Amino acid sequence: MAIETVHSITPALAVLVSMVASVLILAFGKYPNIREGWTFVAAFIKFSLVISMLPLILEGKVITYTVIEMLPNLPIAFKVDAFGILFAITSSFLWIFVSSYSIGYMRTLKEHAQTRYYFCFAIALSSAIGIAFSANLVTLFLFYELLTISTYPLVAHTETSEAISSGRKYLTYLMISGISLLFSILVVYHYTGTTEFSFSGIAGLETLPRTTLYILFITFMVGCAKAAFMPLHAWLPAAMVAPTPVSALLHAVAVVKAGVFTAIRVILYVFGIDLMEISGLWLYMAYFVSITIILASIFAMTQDNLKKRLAYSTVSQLSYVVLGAVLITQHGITGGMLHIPYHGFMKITLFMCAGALIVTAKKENISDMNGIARQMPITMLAFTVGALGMIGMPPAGGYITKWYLLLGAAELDNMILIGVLLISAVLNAAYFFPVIYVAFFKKPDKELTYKEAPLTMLVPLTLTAIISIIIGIWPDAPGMFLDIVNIAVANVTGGGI
Amino acid sequence: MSGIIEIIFAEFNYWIYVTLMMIGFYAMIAKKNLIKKVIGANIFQTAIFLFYISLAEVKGGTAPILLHGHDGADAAHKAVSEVIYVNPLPHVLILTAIVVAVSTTAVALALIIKIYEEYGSLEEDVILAYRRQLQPEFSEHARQKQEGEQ
Amino acid sequence: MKIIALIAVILAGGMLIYAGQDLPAFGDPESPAYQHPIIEHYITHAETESGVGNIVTALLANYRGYDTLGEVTVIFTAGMTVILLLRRREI
Amino acid sequence: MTGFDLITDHLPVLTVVIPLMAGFLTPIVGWIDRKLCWYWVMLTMFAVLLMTSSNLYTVITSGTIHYHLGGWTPPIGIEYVIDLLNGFVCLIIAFIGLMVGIYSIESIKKELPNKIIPFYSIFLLLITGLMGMTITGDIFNFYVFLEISSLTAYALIAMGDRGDGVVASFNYLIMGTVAASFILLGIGYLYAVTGSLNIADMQGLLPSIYDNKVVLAALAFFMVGFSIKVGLFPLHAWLPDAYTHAPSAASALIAGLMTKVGAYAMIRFMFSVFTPEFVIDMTRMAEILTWAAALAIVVGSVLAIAQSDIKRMLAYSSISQIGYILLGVGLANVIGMQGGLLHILNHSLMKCALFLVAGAIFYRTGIRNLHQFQGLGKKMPVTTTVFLIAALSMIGVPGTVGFTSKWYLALGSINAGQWIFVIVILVSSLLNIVYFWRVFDNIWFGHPHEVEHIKRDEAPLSMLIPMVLLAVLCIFFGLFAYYPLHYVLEPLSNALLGIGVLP
Repeated sequence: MAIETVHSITPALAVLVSMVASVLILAFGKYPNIREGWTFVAAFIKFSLVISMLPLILEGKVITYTVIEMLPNLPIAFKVDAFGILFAITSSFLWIFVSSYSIGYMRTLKEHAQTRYYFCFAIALSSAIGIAFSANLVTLFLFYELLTISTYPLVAHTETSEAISSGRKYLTYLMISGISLLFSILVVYHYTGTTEFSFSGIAGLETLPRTTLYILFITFMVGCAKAAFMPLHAWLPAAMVAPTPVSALLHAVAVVKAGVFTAIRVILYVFGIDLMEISGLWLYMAYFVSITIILASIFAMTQDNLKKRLAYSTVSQLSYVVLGAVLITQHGITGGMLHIPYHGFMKITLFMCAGALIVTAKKENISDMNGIARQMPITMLAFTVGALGMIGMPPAGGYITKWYLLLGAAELDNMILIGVLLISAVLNAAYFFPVIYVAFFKKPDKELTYKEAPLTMLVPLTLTAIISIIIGIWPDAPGMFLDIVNIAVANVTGGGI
Repeated sequence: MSGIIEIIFAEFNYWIYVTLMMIGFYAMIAKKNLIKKVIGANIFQTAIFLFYISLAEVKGGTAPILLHGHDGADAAHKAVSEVIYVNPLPHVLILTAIVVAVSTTAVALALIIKIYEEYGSLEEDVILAYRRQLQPEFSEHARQKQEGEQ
Repeated sequence: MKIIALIAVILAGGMLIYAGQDLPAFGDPESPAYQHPIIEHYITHAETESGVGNIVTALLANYRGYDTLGEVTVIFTAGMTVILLLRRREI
Repeated sequence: MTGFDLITDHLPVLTVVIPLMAGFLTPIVGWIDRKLCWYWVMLTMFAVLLMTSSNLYTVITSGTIHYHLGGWTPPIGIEYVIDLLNGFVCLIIAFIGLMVGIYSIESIKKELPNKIIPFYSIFLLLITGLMGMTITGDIFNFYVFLEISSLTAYALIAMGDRGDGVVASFNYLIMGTVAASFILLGIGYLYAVTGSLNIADMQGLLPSIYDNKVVLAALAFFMVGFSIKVGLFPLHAWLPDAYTHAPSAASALIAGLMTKVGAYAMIRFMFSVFTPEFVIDMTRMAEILTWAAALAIVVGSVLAIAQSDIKRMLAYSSISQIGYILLGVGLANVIGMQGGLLHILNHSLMKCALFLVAGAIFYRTGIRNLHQFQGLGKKMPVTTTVFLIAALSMIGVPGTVGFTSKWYLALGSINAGQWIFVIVILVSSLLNIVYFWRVFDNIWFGHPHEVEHIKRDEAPLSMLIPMVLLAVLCIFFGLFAYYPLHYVLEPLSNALLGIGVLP
């Protein structure tokens, strides 16, 4: 299937927008309104730039742009394909909500160093879009590292010793994984002479000895520690000390999504479906992430801190994405890819609700939240929508991705994987329903009066909850995520839509 | 092995500068006194100069000064063809190297004077101990002690 | 420190003795250094090209005059350093 | 135009002679007016930069330049040869020299208020020494310039911290004398068996006598001598003290250049005096070098973590970085060699920037202990940003210079089949993160204990300009490494390894 390529500077501009914005944010650090204005302007411009590329992608074309030839045969280049734009749309769209939410959150709590905060936020967004549009592993690595560095000040934002040590932990995990990723890239480059992604995997890797291939795969997956696979997940709950919008950024918009995005890029676009199947790597990886799915859900049940519970939930959900990719069936991959935006919308809703609880009710622990729904009904309704989505129940979108994943596993006739998916759904319910129950049905300790979070926070979380429902009800509307995913899947499987 | 024995008897000059070099090198590293280190450095360098100079020697050669006074070009050519001169190049090199060595020694000695002013001692151990600030007043103490010995 | 010094000295000395076996013999007119064509050139042309009978002078000031410039610089530097270190007045 | 032609014909020698003469004249200029010294140095360094750029351009476009001093044909007289290797290194020397020169005006005024004249005189002579070492095609002439650069370095270091500086300088002097003596001895050995002092001539004469023990001994003495000069790991003892206690500007100059020129000399002797076959196959010296370098990389990084004085930390980091250069050289394949040579440029830029930052912080606050850096990010935002960029470079984040050289070194190691070196490089990157991140944390996140509100108090403009320029170049050459690689390093590496010939 020949794929038409279009040369355009738009992807580079989309990456650059928030870089420019970050400079402006620094320059206007003394004027909060203008500073935050820039954030908004950049968020909208970025989103429109990303969206403007969508029609071409939907026509099945690919947009490329080579920035510079950094080293001979090693360019910094962008290539927008369906999978890339899927992630880019998710990130840039959610950035608008997070920006609005950040303003409410940061101003209500009168946080310090807000200029640094918005600056780093903008850089992190650039990096996320950069990762989405990377045409090769080296460009991806560049933005991957930039993302790590720019989010470190966000994680350590409060500058307490706890925050700093969590930041260190965050950095240690991600830097070690970055080194591992670099090593893998070096190996790929050494053996194939290129690092450019290809729909059928990078040619030349299949000639590698089996052991080398396995080691390479392992170092790659260690390199994707941002995806929080189980032995390498500890940074994610630790990073919960950050302000809540940052958690939302980490979990829904940029960081962990960049991790799973990279993992899928590696699995499908570097190794390729064929090689995954021939080498048997897909099955090992599927079992490996299954362990994460189950264990993380169990860990989540034991957390009383709402944000930590959500963090473990993320660990578990991310592995769904990778599981879908390694199922290497059409349905499985669809489910996995689709889970990136879907999980993004649902998880950001949940986090924004958690943040609203912190800001308005000053409550972080689930055991303190008796009857909180009477005080904050809208917030808790939104939370319920997100939680239902996570469990995989209509109306929110989660059930669609789970359905695809189940279809994929069923196609393979693998009872273990089907079992894992079902058990994890039960476990998800087991750690989300108590929150809903506590909030709605338990008697509050003292009388609560109606008091919602400020509008800048309430509006975005309501909107994301509504969108979560919309993508659940009309998943196959033209130009929606499912459309994009279908093209991406068609690209990698080589089949028609 | 026979090569080495041959050298021992035939190449006495070689042994002289090897020995000198080792003495100088040892003094530079092992001696604690800064002046002795500088002396060691000088011995080391002198040994190298001797090595260069002995390279220049040619059996039956004379100093590389043309033997004709001011008699004119014809005489010069005659002299050149008849007399064996030693190799002039190593002399030139070593003249330069000597100057370099002297300059280095001068700088080293100037540094030593400064160090003595600062720490009141030229013993490496004492300076080191002082720098680690085990005894802040050590410098003054050491100075008095040394003056007493003199 | 003494042990390190001894080891270093023995290593260096060993290297010197090892190399000594292949060095040209003392006063050997066949040595490569003496056989190199430049020596012939210096001896025959020094006076005509430099105007001095002393070949060492000719070399020092003419053929390798640039080394001598370097040598002068070394002296200047050393002098500067000594002044810098020992002079108490502002310089 | 004739006058101009006259100058262009003599550019190779002028690059050395102009700073030399300017150095001689500095006391006179200073005697007229002390303030003129700096302008004088600027003028000289700018001229040198122009000349070295022109030289490199000529080499790239029309091949190696041979300049016969005094008009004597090479084996008779001294020859200057500028090929890609030393044209490249000379340009680095001139550029870093200019940067440090600009920077020095304020820092010297504060640190050495009554030694301005000798400082600038010696500054120019150091540049002379380094240029001469680099440019010359005659090994004895090389020795003379080596001593000029060493003496000036001793002098610069002795100007530093009271007491400590002098002791550091003396230790350096002793080690430097050992190194120089070894090198002189090696030169004598080579002279004894070839009768020549000219590098090109010697390379022609040597291959027929490679089985001669004297040649091997000469190589060994050179390697030990240069290892001391560059501070390769077991012979590094002089380096941390010297870098730490020198005046800020001198630290930047010495750290940016001295070891790099030492590394250049090592490359020159290994591959231009001797031939690659001898160094790589017959004596396996290259392989020994790689292992020593790998050791230096790891040990230097580990020791850097233990330091609390920022300049000392940077000094240990230099020990590790010099390992990168020599690792690339010792790998002796084209890719590794390119990485090593590229790292000469890269490390000069990064390390010079870092030392300048350390100096600027010291200038404003008098603090060198990095545990007292809290709040500096607000006090000196530009300076600390430069530090961030340079430090990220050292870590090897892509888009900065550190990445490109590490990429090449790692690929070179893989090509040589030495996976262990890949791991060494990656582990050292991690260690770099560890010791630089401590500084970042203090600068941006630490709370100063005494004052709550930190006033913005940036270093003077004359200090900021060179720092920012170096930081920009760190990124520029990180993104556009293609240019040095394509025009200089690729043909150069091929030529050094005997695969191609220099144009």
